[in-house]
Amino acid sequence: MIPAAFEYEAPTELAQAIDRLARSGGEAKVLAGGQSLIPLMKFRLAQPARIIDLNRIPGLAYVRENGELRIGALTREVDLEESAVIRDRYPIIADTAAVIADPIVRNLATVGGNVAHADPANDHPATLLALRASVVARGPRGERVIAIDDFFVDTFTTSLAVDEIVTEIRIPRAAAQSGGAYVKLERKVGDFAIVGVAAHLLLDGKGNVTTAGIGLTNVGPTALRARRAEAALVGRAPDDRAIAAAADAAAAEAQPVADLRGPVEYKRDVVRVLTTRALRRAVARAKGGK
Amino acid sequence: MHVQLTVNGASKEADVEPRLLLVHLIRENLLLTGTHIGCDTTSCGACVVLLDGRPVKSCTFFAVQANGRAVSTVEGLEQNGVLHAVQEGFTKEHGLQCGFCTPGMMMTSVALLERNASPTELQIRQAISGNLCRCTGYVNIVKAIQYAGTKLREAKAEKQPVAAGRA
Amino acid sequence: MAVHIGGIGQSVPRKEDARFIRGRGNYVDDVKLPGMVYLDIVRSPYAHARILKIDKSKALAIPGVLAVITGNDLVPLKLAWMPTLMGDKQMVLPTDTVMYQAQEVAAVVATTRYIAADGVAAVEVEYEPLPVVVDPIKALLPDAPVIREDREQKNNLIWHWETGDRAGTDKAFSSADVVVKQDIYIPRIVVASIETCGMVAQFDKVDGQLTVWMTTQAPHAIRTVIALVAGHLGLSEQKIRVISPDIGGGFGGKVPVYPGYVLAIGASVLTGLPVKWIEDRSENIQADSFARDYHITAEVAAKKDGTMQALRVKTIADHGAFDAAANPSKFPAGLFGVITGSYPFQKAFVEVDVVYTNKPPGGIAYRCSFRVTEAAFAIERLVDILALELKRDPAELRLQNFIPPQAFPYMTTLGWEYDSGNYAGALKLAMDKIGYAALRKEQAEKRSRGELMGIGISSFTEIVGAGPSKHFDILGIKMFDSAEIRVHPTGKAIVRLGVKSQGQGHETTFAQIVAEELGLPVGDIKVEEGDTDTAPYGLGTYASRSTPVAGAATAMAARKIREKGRLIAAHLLEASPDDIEWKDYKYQVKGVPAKSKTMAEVAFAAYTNHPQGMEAGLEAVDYYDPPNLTYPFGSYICVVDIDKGTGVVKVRRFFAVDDCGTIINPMIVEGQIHGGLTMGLAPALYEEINYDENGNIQGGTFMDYLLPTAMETPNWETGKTTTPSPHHPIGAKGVGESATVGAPAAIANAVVDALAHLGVRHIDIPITPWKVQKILKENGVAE
Amino acid sequence: MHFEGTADIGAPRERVWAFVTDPEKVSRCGPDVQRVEVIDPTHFKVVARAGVGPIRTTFALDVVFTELRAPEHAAVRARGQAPGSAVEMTNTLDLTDAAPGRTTLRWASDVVISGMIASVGARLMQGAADKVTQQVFACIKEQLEAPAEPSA
Repeated sequence: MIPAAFEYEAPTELAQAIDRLARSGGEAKVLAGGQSLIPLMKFRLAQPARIIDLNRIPGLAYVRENGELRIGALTREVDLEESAVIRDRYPIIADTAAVIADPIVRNLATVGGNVAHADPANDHPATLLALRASVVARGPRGERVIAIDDFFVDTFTTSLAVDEIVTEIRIPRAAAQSGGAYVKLERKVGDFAIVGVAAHLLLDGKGNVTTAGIGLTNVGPTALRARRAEAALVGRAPDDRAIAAAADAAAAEAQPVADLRGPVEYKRDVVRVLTTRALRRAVARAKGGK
Repeated sequence: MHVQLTVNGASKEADVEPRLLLVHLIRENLLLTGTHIGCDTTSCGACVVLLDGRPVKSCTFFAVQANGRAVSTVEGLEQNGVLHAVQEGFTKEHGLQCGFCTPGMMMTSVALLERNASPTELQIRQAISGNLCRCTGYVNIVKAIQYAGTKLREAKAEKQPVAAGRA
Repeated sequence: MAVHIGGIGQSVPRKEDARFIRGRGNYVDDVKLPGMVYLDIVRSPYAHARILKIDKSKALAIPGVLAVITGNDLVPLKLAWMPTLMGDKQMVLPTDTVMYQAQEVAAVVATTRYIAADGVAAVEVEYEPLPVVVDPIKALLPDAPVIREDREQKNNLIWHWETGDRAGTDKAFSSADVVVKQDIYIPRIVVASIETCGMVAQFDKVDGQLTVWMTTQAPHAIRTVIALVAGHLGLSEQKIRVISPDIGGGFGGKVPVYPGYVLAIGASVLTGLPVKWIEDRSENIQADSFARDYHITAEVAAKKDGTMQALRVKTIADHGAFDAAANPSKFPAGLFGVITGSYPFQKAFVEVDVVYTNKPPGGIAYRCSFRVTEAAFAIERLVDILALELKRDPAELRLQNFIPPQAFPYMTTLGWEYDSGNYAGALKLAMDKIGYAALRKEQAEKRSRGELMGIGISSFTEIVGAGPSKHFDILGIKMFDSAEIRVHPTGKAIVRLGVKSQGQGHETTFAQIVAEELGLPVGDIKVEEGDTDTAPYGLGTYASRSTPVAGAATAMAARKIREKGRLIAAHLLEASPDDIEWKDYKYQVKGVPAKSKTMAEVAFAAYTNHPQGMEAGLEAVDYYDPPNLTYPFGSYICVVDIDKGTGVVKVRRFFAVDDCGTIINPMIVEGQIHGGLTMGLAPALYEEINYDENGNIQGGTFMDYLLPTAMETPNWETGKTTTPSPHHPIGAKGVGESATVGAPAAIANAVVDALAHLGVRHIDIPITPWKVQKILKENGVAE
Repeated sequence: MHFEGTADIGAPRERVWAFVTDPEKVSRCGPDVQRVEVIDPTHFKVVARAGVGPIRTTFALDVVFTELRAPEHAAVRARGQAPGSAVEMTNTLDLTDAAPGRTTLRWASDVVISGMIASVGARLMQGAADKVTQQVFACIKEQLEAPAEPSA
């Protein structure tokens, strides 16, 4: 499988990349990790006229926690998996990074690419929905911060303008008594999710849920936020009953379609099961467990 | 486009189309045919090489992206006629049959052991889960990596007293 | 001594590893010739369509595109069709109709791989879609569209085959105490060796010599096929050289002749340039020969006490659009007749209806002898279903029924003479090693807590080593195999064989046979295969036939040398040949061990000091015609745990006891078993090729065709018993495929066992999480 | 894949009919149309790019009106190829008067995609085809409701 020909540029400054993108009339694609884009190009299902390679732009790969957690868009998945801050304070993100594709792919795949590609089967979107993250984008008109709820528009479609580039992911600082987990079911290692569920909880002093975030992978045209499931938890103790109610709600909110990863009813049920498991782990983590 | 890169320690240059995949640069331009191609979908890992020390699938990377960077392939593992511990492990433990997945599998193993000299069986299995083998059932590949890990640890242990003495 | 020379029974390190671990293997895609051009293939998006027009102009306008070849271009060369091994014919390129998705429609030849791919994208084809039939059962209905309009017979039935005693079997069933019956579908899968198929073809217009480097398991047969198919173009057999270099896994997928090969040769003949064609993975999965695709209905009749009496099997086999399986002429359904398995059925009747559909052709093996996995899976599933029906432990029921060791050689009711076996020995060893009784106890405890754990057994009998020439041929060529040994003056040797390794380690194991027979160190013996200009004629490596047939030829050739050597030794030792014996790997004067000669000394004499009247030299050729097939066997026990929330099946343990007769290299045999088990796991839980109603392949890449990774694959545990084959010169039976044959039933049986208390009798493979979870939901036991 | 829908269009039935049966006009509502070649009033060829996000492929379509019953019913068959793939669409259009000056357009579309796109992009096909179909009919409505065309 051989990609169609294209023009290639590797700008060394972000402004330059944005400028090139803006001048390309929608016929250019930015290249980050390339682990989704290049296979599409090899099948000639994507034939961009121009590739703008972001990998020569310094300063786009980092994990920093100052006030909030900031992850540079070019941060590789492997670096998320291995980051001490992520592992200790945001284990839900480590959970997520560790199940994306396979370990070799994760050496190149980037968090920004995973989000901007907006594949409903990608894993970060659900987690970022659960965490109430925001996406920082830069374009010719400057920088804008897009709430994650406003970011995913449709399959492969985001609210980014054609001349905007994702530069950073921002995640609210991990509060005390908060915890989250991402649980994915796949047909085999390296596969896209049959279903993935991200759950994040903030508990109050009494152990009741004050904020709940639940994101679902690959059961809709985009990653979905299971709002009714979240609502089923808020103000309540995250006990078996509340978790079961939330899991049922998430299953009802999911919009799976039948495909090689199973029939609709199965997927819906797996949403329920994985929501239960993710919430249990989130509760344990919020209460100080691993 | 003109690219310059270091391959197995030696500087190489080539004029390439932007769409040329790194694996084709390695195989067809540089004639290092130990790196193989087994799929179209970044699934099999037969094409794994090290890019600045990290294993990547060279079928999912453009040659132009490698400009100025260091690539290591299976041909660079043996140094001065001495096999790398991973190469030795694969043959001692019968970790290969048809040999087609072997170079990619070994490059992944080399990178694993450089980061973690004492991986558990689970860590080994996770590390090679992006490399498919159709012949061996992986059991002996796991043993081969364990063999190499032991050998590398022993070599390091032998070296360290000397280094300490110098210090 | 055997240790010292590396003879039979030693885990000699593999000679071939030296190049593979250095990246110095030489696979077809590594062959690069001066002036070489590249071929790529335009394939049909439709499963059935009439071709209205093929427009080459845009492709030909691309600089670097040298030619676009269509079916009409092949007509004058009489190459548009080629014969199959099954008496059918197959399109190389269509002239008017495509019959399955991904079928070859045109070939583009260009100066680079990249330009060839651009050319493929630029060829414009107009199609008129035709009705599609993907279900072989529907294809047999009277109103089904006829797929092969080129045939005189205007329906989709290819042939019907049956074996056994229909009336006697029916009678046994009508009077049986117990009958169990099960529909079993064994889905279409592909071997997907990590190296895809490919060829470099080099035709020299001046001397008419064609040299091809080709991913083939059977180079000699291919040479003959080329000569037969393209002889009219002046390609005569002495001018055809087929080189099968290092092969990156075969498993049966590199036996057939694919259109791509013919096109590469044709393109080289047309352009006079060397042409390389290498398949993409998606082409490999979507268009190469498939395996299985058997719709089986099987029934067992038994007495109340569990004695199995009769077996009745009806099968509908989907062979795709052309009958291009690779079975011996007399056995169109392969060796499916081994379906009576390890049990002494008194009566059996088996019939197979083979059907055309709008799917790729095939019906080859998937690391198994001809249709044996289908047989082993069906019978081993049926035994478990019978055990459920009779509320018997499946191990106990097997032990009650096995053909006893003293009954061998045993003639089955379907006419196969099993050479040797000790089935109870293997099963008891497996039960002992895995702790069967303790596992059953654990299962009962877990079940009482609502946890789902299953234990599955498979006690299979394999049938390999095709085959005796009175019964076995392919295209009329008898299924012998060959070895040629030359011992050089300094006591080193070269062995050349008609088979071809694809990872099995022939360079090592065949050297070990010679080492054992001639007393030469294994390191002094070079093994060469895969070049038709130098190797003796043979049928190739598939169906686990290398050791049973070529291994025997090697031993026999070595024995011819040893016999000549005896005369030379007698001459050197000034003794009568009758007084010379071969002992401790050398020639000795009987009763006088001090008077001896090594093979190296004899070899030197063969060129320097041989007896008057004797021909100089020390070499021999043997074409071995096996007196019978060999019947390896084994018993496997699998333990699974089931996740009640997701339906995911996890193979926790798997113990495999194999008996392949005499073992040449235990390390290699164990490796073969590990690999075979993994290719048994794959279809049991993961791999499947489906088609939608329009004939679109579902899962045509490695993203959806799910080869197990190291994470899904358990840490296989192995054991062995050794029951040599009485008719094989060294008692070896072959092992490459046993595990693939035996494993799927053990895994399926384990999953069914975990759910048996819910009334489950059978689940078709692959046992996906959603199939399991549906059962859990229906029975109210899901999480 | 089957899709259907109803559009309430603020234009009289004759005008809607004229629009949806005019190859030039209706084909301009296809996704990213690059070329239209009218062969005769009921037969035309369109080259269009369809897809979602980065997945976009160029289809060369052969379009034929197989039924025309003015001004109430039309059936259109579009058949074409993209590299490695093929698409076959059968659409029916039924027009009824909704209110004076308004027309109800009921449409149904059966889409069969074969080849590479179906085998590699199966999990995305339904969504993409649905979206493209919706866009086509949204465009028809928009065009007809737009302020009078220069030619009108």
